[in-house]
Amino acid sequence: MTNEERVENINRLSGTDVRKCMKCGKCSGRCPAFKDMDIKPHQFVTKLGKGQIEELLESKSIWNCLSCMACVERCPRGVAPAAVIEAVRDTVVRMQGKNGIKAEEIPPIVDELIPQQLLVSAYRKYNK
Amino acid sequence: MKDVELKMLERAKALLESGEVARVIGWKKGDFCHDPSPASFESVEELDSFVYDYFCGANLSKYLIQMSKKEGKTAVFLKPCDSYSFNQLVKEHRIKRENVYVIAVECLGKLDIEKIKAKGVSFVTGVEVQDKEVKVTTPYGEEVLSKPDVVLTKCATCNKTHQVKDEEIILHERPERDVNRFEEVEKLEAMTEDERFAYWRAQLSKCIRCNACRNVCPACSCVKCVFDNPASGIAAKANDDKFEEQLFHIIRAFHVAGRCTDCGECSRVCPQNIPLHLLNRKFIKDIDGLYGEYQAGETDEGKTPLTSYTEGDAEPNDVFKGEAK
Amino acid sequence: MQRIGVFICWCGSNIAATVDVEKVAEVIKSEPGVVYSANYQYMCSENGQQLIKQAIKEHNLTGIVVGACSPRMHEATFRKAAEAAGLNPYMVEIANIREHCSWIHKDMDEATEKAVILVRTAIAKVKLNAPLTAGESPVVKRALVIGGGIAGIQAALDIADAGFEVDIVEKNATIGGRMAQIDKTFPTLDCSACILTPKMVDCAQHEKIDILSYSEVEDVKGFVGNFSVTIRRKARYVDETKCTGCKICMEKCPSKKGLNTFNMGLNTRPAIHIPFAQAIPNVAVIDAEQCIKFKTGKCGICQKFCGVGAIDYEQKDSFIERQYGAIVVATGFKPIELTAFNEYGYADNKDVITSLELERLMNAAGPTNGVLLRPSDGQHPKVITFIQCVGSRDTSGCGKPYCSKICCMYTAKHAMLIREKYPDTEVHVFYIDVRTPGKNYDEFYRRAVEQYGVDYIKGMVGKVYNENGKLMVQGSNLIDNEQITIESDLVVLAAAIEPEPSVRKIATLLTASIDTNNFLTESHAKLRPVESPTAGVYLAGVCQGPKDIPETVSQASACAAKVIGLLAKDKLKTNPCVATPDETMCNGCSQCANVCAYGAITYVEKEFRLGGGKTEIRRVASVNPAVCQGCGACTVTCPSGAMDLKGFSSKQIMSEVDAICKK
Amino acid sequence: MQEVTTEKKEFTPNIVAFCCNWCSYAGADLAGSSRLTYPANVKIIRVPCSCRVNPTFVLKAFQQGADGVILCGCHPGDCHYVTGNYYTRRRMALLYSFLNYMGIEKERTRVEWVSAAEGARFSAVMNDFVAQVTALGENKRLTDLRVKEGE
Repeated sequence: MTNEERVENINRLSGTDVRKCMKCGKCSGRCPAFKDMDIKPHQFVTKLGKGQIEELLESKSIWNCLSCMACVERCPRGVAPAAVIEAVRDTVVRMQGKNGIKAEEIPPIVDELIPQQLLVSAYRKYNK
Repeated sequence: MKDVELKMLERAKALLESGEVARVIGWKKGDFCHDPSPASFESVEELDSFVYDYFCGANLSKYLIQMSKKEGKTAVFLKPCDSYSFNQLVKEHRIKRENVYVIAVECLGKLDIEKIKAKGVSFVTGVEVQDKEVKVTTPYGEEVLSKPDVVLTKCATCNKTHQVKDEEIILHERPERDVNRFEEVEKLEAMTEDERFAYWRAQLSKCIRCNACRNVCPACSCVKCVFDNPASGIAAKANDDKFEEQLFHIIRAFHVAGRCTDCGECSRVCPQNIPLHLLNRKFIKDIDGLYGEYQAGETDEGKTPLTSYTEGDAEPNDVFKGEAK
Repeated sequence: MQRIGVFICWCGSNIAATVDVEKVAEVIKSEPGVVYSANYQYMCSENGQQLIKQAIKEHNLTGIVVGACSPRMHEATFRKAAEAAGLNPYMVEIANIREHCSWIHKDMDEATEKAVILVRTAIAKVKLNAPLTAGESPVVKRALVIGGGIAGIQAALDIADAGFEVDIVEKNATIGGRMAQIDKTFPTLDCSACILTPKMVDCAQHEKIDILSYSEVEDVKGFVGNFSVTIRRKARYVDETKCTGCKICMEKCPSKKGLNTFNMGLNTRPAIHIPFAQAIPNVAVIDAEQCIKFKTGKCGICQKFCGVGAIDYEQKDSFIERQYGAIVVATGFKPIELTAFNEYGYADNKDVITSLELERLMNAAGPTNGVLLRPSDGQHPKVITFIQCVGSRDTSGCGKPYCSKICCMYTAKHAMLIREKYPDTEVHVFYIDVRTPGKNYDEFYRRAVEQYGVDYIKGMVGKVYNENGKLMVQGSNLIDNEQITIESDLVVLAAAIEPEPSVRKIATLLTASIDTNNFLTESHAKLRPVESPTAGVYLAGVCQGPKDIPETVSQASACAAKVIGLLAKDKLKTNPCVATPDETMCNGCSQCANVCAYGAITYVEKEFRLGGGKTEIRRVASVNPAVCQGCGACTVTCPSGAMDLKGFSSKQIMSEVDAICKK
Repeated sequence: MQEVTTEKKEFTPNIVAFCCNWCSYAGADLAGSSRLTYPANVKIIRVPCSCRVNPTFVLKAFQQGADGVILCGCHPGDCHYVTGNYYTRRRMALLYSFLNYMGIEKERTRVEWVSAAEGARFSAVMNDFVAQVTALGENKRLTDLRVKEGE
């Protein structure tokens, strides 16, 4: 996969349009894991926009993001930084030839209010 | 029915003799027992040819547009279904109500000679109706037919009641009926688009543009019809093109939407037996469903569904939603 | 024989870049009836119009088609040009080959082909056009201003100064609006009340202005030059003609716990009250929901003490109907509700306030007499944090997608005033962008930073929470790429503004168009910014879009100029495109009158010849052309097709359909 | 070049759009001045109000070979003529339902409310409608109802 293809793939996986970002920083203003992140949530959005994904793929942040969705909840423009982080994380996992999730491991009864993405990313992270 | 006819004749005579009315609109005998036609009687003598029997299906209300303009009062015999057309015409200021004397007469459903003939019974010389049986006399003997099989299509689903009467002549009680007049419309709605198209294409291709449906319709009473008016852009030229019948019937049905009382005369007079009432009934059914039950001609005042609205009316794009398909 | 001329405009490159204008003009030459076809760079220019006029004269044209921009733009221009050349102005049709063609299509062949069809369509129509003459309708020399804020006040004063009668309808008990609540104004920092209240007094004293306070527009009928408006005068339970504004009732009223809405609910007021000291009219009003007399039937203390007998518990809403030639809408704004923004803790913390609340807290006539004390404990706040863009520029659905425009400037003003008055206070401002386009605006903002040392932080707040009585403001600092938490005593939210909700009803009554954010739409974004598309209706202030005081005042004066221009005329030309019945075909069925929103259709008995010396009398429709607005509802309702619309006749529209569908 | 010719032969529907002068026509103007594209086969006829559109105009368009007819007006409640579009709404709801009852594909007809401020919506609506009619193919039913020879 070329770099461009990867950028496109991350954009597609995240389902978010990074051009909608107005660079207000509210995502990073709220992020509870901010201190443990080498690349901050708002930077994920701007760097993806610029196609600078190498740094993102190597960042520690993808493993430190709690997928708490606070940034998604707060964003005034409907951009989803957590979805970008998850997309990068997924890309890394797949590059390692793995795909952390096993469907049967998802508990049969989950709270409907928990975002699907949280469950999925949790599996991705803890099966690393 | 004979007793009703006698009473009607008696009243017609009295009204003409006293000079209370200048004319009486009713039916007169035809060449056969099954072809009476609407007529105006201006003297007691003329009443010799008066008739009221099971073949008097014609709706007399439309004649009043012209008759009510004449000098003197006009008496008219109206069957239940005719009274709705009458009201609708009064509402549209087409009939001068004060010039008309309405006598409501009973109707237990009229017979369709075409349907009798279709049963293989020809040369009918007389009929007698007893409940659900029709005894038909012919030179070859008597035949007994089931009444529901041979009534006019418009009578098969009729449960109308008299809406206008200055007096009434009713001797027999009408049995209560529970009918769904939209059954056939529903059948068509349940078809696919392709099936419906095929159905109507087959039906309307029979149309010969004789204009009988238009001419008999009490709602189609314009001083000048759009189809006769070159300025309308849709004036009909003879054998114009292949689209014509369809255009004609769509526009005609739309023009009477909200005003059609479902009197069924269009289908009764169609020489090609096109079920034209099913076009009008689709509008009636949609109006009932979308804007609440409405019966044109129930009163002689107020707005029609197409000249009124509510702020929360259904959206045109949504009328297809919820349709099972 | 028809002699049609066709004129294709390049509109510089606006049309010519995507439509081969020369080809269009060439192809059209061979259309039946076309005797002249030309193309030119700018048809609307002096030279272009000259070209049209010349061609009309030289070629004896009976009708012309101009292929150019939208008819909403220049139809009037070309009609005038035609008229000047002796052609009836209604023998002109426009083919919209710019907005509906060149601007939306990229492929030249495709756009050119479409342009040809659009021009052909216009030719098909113009061939069926008939010369029309505009009628006249009188102008009522009186204007209505809806809303008594600074926009309404300014418009009313300007119109009245020109010598025309003006009524101001204000839904509150006093005029003054939002500006009356504001402490100081940017960028000059003069006292808001000092510049507003004299204008309020001018209104009250002006012999041409009638202030109808505590009133609402109930119904509007009619049209430009002759609106008939029903106004509800709400019961204030105080006789306006008797009350002297002595305030003894306020002193004696036992029910003093009503929220003082003028002070944004930061303190209380009696049930009977005058909203603020400089209120116009200076007349009390009773809040019936709060009043003991209305709740229990007992009390009546205010009535006992009123020296002039002004209290009238029996007063009912009354209605008056007045005629106006023009209407100015100046309904203003309100800050949005903050219920969707839990993260800022507005609902849970008394010390998280909106900017408008801060205005009252800093105002000498406010609940704290101008001393900045925080609402929770009356202490002087030492650390104040401002958060901008609260609900503005928000496309997530919680707030408003637009920029509220005034917040950057008033936040700078607040920060500056606080630092000026209380130099020991630390002031932080979280911002996304600082927007200061305006004369002396950026200088003003920079003063806040450079002279007053306000700490501007590029970033946004993610959460405000209470920890041991302190407001913890957690946000990002994007310049330093860090997350910070500021321990604050007071948090001020620059809440987005939205049009006053009552504008919706008014827009409906006036049939004025309104956008998805409830701002009224102007007729043209650049060239007709104060006119509503509905003739005779003008827009002033925030009801049209966010704006500050100087802009509002300019727009109000612009409105006034438009209104004066209208009222100065004795007669208006009416639209000649009205409905007319063909009496020979009319059934007199009344269906058309049932759908006419203007009551323009009546019926008359007419005699018609039947031939053979006979006649008959028929009931036929008759349209009053001065009242008919030309919508065409009647034409479709008419079963016989007797009713038709001039300028948009059935035949014309059908021929357009034909031209478009012709393969 | 070969490819281009085949592309040209692809079905492009002819769409007639009736737009009221005050809202939808202005909305179309705004779509234009915002350079929001929609296919060139949409052609607009200006009417004062959506309530001026007679069902016969719609039928005429189909008769003359239009593949789709769309009617645009002010949003209900915002009609420049106060009540015009309320009548339009009823008329067209009944007409379109009726045409469908006759077997005419319901996708060929549409009513949309587009305000003067909704240029983007105008463009989106037109793109969507064109796609819908393109998927449907040529209008054959309203131009020919009779059983034709050879069938």
